[in-house]
Amino acid sequence: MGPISMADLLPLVPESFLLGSLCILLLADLFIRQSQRAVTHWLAIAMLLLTAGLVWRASGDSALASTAFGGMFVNDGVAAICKIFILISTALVFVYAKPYLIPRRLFQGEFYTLVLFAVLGMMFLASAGNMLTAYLGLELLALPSYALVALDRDNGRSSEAAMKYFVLGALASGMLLYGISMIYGATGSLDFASIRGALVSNAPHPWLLSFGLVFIVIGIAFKLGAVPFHMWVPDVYQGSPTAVTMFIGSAPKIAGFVLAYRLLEDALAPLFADWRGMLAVLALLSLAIGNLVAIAQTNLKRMLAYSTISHVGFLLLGLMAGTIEGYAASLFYAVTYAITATAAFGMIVYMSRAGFEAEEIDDFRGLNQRNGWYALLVLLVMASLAGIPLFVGFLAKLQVLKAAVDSGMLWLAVVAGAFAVIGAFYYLRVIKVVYFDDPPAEALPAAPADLPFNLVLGANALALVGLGVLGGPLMAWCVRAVAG
Amino acid sequence: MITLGHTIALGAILFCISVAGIFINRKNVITLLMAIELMLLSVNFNFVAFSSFLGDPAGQIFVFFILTVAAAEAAIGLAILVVLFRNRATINIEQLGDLKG
Amino acid sequence: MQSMLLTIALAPLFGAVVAGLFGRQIGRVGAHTVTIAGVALSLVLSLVVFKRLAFDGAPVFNENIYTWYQIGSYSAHVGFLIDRLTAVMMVVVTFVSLMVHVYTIGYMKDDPGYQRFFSYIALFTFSMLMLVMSNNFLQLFFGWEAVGLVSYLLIGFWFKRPTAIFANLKAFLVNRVGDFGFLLGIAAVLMYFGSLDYATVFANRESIVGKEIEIFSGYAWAVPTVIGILLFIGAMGKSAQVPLHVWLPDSMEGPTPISALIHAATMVTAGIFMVARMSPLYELSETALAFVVVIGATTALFTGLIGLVQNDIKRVVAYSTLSQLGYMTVALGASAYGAAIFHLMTHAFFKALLFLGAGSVIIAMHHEQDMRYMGGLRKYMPITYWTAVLGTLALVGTPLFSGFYSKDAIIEAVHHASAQGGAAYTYAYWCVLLGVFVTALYSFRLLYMTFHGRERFVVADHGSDHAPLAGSAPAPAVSSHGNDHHANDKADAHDHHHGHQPGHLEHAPHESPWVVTLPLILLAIPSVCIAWFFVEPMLFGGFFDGAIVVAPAHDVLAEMGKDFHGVLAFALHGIQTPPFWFAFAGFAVATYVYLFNPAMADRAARLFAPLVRLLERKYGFDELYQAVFARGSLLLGRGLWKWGDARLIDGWIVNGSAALVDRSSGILRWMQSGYLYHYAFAMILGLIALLGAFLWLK
Amino acid sequence: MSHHLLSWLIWLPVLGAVAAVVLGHSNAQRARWIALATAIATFVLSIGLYCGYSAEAGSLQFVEKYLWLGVLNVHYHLAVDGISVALIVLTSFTTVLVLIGAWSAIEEKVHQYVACFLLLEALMIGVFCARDALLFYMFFEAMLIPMFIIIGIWGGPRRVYATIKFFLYTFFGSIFMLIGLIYLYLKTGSFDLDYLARYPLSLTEQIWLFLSFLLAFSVKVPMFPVHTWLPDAHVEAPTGGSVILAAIMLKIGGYGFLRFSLPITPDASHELAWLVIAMSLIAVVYIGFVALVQEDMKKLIAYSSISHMGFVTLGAFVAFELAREVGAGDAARLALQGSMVQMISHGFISAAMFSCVGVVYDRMHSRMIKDYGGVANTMPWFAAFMVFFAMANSGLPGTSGFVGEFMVIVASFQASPLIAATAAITLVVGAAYTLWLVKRVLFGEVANPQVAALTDINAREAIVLGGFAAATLLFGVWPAPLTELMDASLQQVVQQLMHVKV
Repeated sequence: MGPISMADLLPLVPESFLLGSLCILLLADLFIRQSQRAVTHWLAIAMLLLTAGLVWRASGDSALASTAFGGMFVNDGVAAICKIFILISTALVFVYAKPYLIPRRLFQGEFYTLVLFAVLGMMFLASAGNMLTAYLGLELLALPSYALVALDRDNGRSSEAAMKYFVLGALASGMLLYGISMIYGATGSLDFASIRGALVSNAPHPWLLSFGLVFIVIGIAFKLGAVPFHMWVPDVYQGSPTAVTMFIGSAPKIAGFVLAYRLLEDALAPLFADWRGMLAVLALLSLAIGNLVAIAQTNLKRMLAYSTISHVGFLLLGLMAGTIEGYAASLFYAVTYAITATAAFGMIVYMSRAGFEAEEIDDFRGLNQRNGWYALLVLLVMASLAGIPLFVGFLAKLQVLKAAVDSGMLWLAVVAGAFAVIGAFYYLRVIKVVYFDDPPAEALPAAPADLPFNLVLGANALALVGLGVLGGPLMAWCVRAVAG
Repeated sequence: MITLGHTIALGAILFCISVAGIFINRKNVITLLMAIELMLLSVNFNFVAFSSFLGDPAGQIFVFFILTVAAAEAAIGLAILVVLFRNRATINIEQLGDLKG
Repeated sequence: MQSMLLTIALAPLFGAVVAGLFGRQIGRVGAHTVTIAGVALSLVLSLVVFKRLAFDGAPVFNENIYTWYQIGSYSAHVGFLIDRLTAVMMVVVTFVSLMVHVYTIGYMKDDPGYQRFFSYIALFTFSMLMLVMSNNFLQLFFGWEAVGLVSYLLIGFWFKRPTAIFANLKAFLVNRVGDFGFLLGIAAVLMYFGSLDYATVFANRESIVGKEIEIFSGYAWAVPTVIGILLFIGAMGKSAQVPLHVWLPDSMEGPTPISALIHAATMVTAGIFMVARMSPLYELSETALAFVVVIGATTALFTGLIGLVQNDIKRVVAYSTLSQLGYMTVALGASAYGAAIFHLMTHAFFKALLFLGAGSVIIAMHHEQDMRYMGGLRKYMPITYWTAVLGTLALVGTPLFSGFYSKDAIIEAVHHASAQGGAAYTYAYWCVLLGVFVTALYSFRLLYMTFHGRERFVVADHGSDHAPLAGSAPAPAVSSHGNDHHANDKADAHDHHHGHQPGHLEHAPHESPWVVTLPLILLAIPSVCIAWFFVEPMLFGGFFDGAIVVAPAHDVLAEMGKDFHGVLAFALHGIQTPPFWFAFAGFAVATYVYLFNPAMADRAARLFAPLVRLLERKYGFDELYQAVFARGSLLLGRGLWKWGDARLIDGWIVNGSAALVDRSSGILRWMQSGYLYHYAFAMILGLIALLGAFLWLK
Repeated sequence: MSHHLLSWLIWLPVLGAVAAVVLGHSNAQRARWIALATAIATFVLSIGLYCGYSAEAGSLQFVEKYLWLGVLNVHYHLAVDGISVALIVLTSFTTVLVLIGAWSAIEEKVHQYVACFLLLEALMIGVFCARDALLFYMFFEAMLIPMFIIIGIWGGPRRVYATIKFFLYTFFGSIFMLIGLIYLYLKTGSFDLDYLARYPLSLTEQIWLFLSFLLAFSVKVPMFPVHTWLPDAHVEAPTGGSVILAAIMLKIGGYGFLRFSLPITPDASHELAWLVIAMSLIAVVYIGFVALVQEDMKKLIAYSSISHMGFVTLGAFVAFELAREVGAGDAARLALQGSMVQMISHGFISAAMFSCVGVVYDRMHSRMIKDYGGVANTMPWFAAFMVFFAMANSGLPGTSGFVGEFMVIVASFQASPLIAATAAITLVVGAAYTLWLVKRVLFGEVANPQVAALTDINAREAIVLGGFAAATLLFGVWPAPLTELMDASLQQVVQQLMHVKV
């Protein structure tokens, strides 16, 4: 590992730009009066989009070195896609968060800086070539998230959720580290490529490897929120303010996928036979508990939490296949799920008013009578989540099921299909509440006339249909990325 | 002579103690934070042990990063603890059961 | 020739459509003129066709108008096959239909649904002509069901009356049971001949002689027998043979003209015509013919007996029709197809006459149909009386009358057939013989109770010239007690003019207007003399050679033809034969009982009480069908619905699985306890489980 | 334009729907006119398709094939043959009449109502001309949402239960078909129907695939054990919804059999033909008796349409016995022709019956038979239409109801007389429940003051009922144009049927 040369820094241009502008934002925010807080808002969004542009340009030219810092920072197709969609979904989160934060006096600079730090962590996680980068990226994502959950200082439930999230998160990262140490001990290296090399040549210390693998899979499972490591998801989703839930529910899912991809594919591919069984169990449990418990929910955020768990079940199906199509399917699933999740939580933000948290499913009663457009958007989001054709959710589920069937897990695909039907029920119930029930008697205070919010949310929901019909290019891009 | 087996065993024991500390303790959150710290320390011990036996410095460098992250983690943990206490006036885990179902 | 045939068929249809859809615009007169014109045109053209075919020896016309569908080798067309058999039927149908059309002007004079009624009877004529003139099974089936539809519409014409709409549903369903067999017969024909056209089917009829078909595995049946019986089931439904006869008496709920047209002359004979048309197929199977003759004989005798106990004038004639249809079926069974068609023709005339006569009586008695409140109408209604007498004589089979020639021919034919052996034919012969006695008995009973004897009704307005009979309440002088209650209360309900006491009339009965009596006269003429011209060619002269095929072994008519020396000789010879004595005996008994000694009827009724009760309940067919089929299917339907659909599929499987999902989600939800240590415990449990599974697998 | 006719047929209604929602948001009348104009335009296009399609060839025409999802080798592949053309014309014809029928019946959220119907029409036409298995599946599934909304918003009192049951029933069935399609794709590498039809498959594979297709399409037809969603959906749907559901959505199940089960898994279909025939016969008889005892008019007609749809599946699978065992290729063709004609005719007749119920429901707001009686006295023209459609429903020759049943019964007689006899029971049972309904509703004295106050059908209703009556009569008296249109295509289906793949 020679001294740092320019070649090492070039692949890091997007990350370094984000870090630089983040620091500027941090400082600038100190001097802005509360009334012009919108400046921070728009600055943050601009930074995200610029970084995305940089990543897009970098992924374009092939002259760029594929690794930096001696293999610790990998800059391949998967990283590029993950980073771009992480940035886009976070930008969406920012746009949707504004009307929610202002009435609750949470519209502070801290929200933006913490989220941006988390995004930075995710970008490093996406380009991890070494256990160290992966761990640092993971913790840089985790720590700001704990803080964000507790953002609403005087809300008792938020702090309880933050505490639970912190303790369980720390426990999981501890286990992950323990796993990493085991693998390090067995293979003698922290670098994914050399770990993979060591495992291929002579499979040393089978006991150590198996222990290490189990712990690593647990760490990944926690990050994704797969059963039985899912217990934090519903409480954190419900406890934290909706703007934060929106963030936690979308981008980190992509991070979870890329963590799994890097660790299981890049590093521990030779142990495929072992971790595949584990992922199958996790997938099955997630599908079952995610779909079943969601039916019993009355709180919409909690329902979406369990729906996330069920979607993680599907995502694991793709990972479990171990083929290029499988990974591409999971990548496509994670990316499109992030966009759908932001739109879903955007709906909750739209319905919430000052002092009125539209958390209960029942709060959406009779939306069609009051505002046909938003009722349609709810329909589009729920249909895409349920996986009904002509929506992007269907394409994602289709590819993941194909990967599962392709890898011989036909029975699991059938079970997943059955659970998808059970799942469709609670999405239908939301559509039913919105379309068939009568609106509550007392009129709701007028929604804030936030033009960008309405525009972007509408575009986001329509994108679900657009991608559903014209999803070809994105699917191809995912396959190219994984294969490349 | 301390072989690799001993160190792994010690690391495992420390890890088990900290895990037990987390789910046996029903009383107060601070012991939870301490248990978490202990877990990270057990991992550090493991890393140092492997690094020395393998003769490869990478493990020990990793330990430094773990220590810094552990510090940051502790800070945030305590901050959340303070906020929790301010809002709920208790740090007894048995009373932190509002979000359920 | 084709355009003429098209006009014959379509003229009534055009009349029906115009009267039906534009009834209000063209008014009552417009409606009946357009329909009568249509039917009259058809009659004239039919006569022209008949003349060409019967006398000028024109060739048989068999052409397709248009293709219905063409699928591979299977094709179906709409087309006409006109030979002498069709010509006869066309003339009979159009003539009787015209008579009924003219008669209806009088009968339905003050009925609100006037135009609708004319449209229906014209539609009926079209359907019957399509049935008769068709050259393939499909169009036959189309005509078959179309007449069923129109009979449904006409029986239920006064749809306000609950009994009428019950009767028309019953009629349609029983016809449909018949059509069930008929359709399967057609399917069998298509299976074995590959085509539905008569020409192709009859041309290679030999191909199915030896073949067997195994409907129920293990029981191989001869194909001709299966086809014969299946097609005959259709005929049984349409021509009301015994098991499927229950609908005809109830169809009297409809207005009298349609009873005459549909339920006496034309529709019910469709079955007879069909079997005659299918003679080439029937000749291939003795068992089918035996089956036909047994069914026919049973119908002839036993339905005739029921006629004895009926007090509603229309029901008596209805049961008489059933009995005569039995005769025609017996003729078919005995392979005397010519005799059957001949009897069909003569019967059409005198039965229509009797029905319209009864209608005329009903008009005079202000829609009173119960004979016990009639009597002595002879002096009030001379024309109706004398035409009724001619009709009765023809029906009974008095020599020189048309009925005699056709009925005797049938009895002779069966006699010859039974001579060649076969228990069925001997059974048929005896049924048919006894039937003659019964026919004579109920015919003259009807005549005397209606036109002779004491006037059992009181004229309400006192100013009339002839005072009512000496104060005696119109106790029904002649009636067997416990008569058909069904008929009794129906009579009251039926009287939709003004609810008045049975037997009390506003004003004395008087002869019906000319529109009613003219058809009676026009029908009386052929009833008497039609036979003289047609007995020789039709029975023995090979009139139907092109249409009807008879196996030499079965050709009883040929044998009878040997000792046939002219119409008069046949009549004289007839007097010495047993049928005439039976008829005379019937006439004598009826005259003695119902004219000279009315009390005898009551004593006889008491003497044969059980038999009378059996006859009144019409052998229990109605109750049986109502209990088994109507209530049975309702019970079955409710059972299947409540248990099959609601309880099993919906209750357990569909909602059951939904409940299961709800219960399991409730349980799993409880696991999310909200306590941190439970969550941590779950994670550690997961860790241990994965480690354990992993090690156990290794 | 003619090159992209099929795409126009699919996407024109979608444009109409968007226009109706956007422009008709505030003004209901404008929404209705936009929708009607689009529906009529689509109908004219479909007539253009009918004229442009040369029936003798029976080949796939108006082909449009573009690569859609490269990764999965899915093509936007549209083409029509005789069968599809007939069903497309039926779809557009019925949609026009439905929109006219719902002119004054629906008051609130009219723009969404008409938009849902146009979307439904687009998706159904999409199903009928999709030649790519996945494209078919997508249209097949996407149809559920508009119907879900229609039944849910404008339905009757128990509409929520009915519509969720309808959605989940169909969704459950089709998920397994999706897995079947995925398996096929992995084995053959393409979703193209013709390619899949030619691709050899082992018998066990075929049987599993056949069962997955059977589950998906038997729910849609609906066939005997999985039919319990239909009565609820029909009873609770608004009139227009019931008409479309009965007229077209049930045909997609039958169409699916002809496009998937018969060509792709011929040997498994032959192997399990007895099962489907048994289910169809049960549907004809069992459901017939159940229909007899219904007290709710719409439920009775719903059960009657299940019973009539039994003939569709019977005809399709008896063709196997005929073609392969009895070796009567033409009889198999007749059976298939019978099942197709029954589909089209049932579309007209059951749609008409539901419109009739809709007419009286709009006036009396009750579907219970006991609330009616003697309607003929106050609504003579309506009574005439109702009797005509009742006769057509009980399969009276001269109406299209008879043609399909006749062909299937006559053809299945050659396979086995017992099958034909059981199927022919429908003549009696069908007539029984339909005419008993007519007797209790139309005939007899005027039952209650509300019936006395009834006004006869107005011009709009007359157009709807008249349209259906004309179609029923035309195909009853002269079915040749319909059979010729589909004959060559069905000949190819028979060849696919005979092709032994194992």
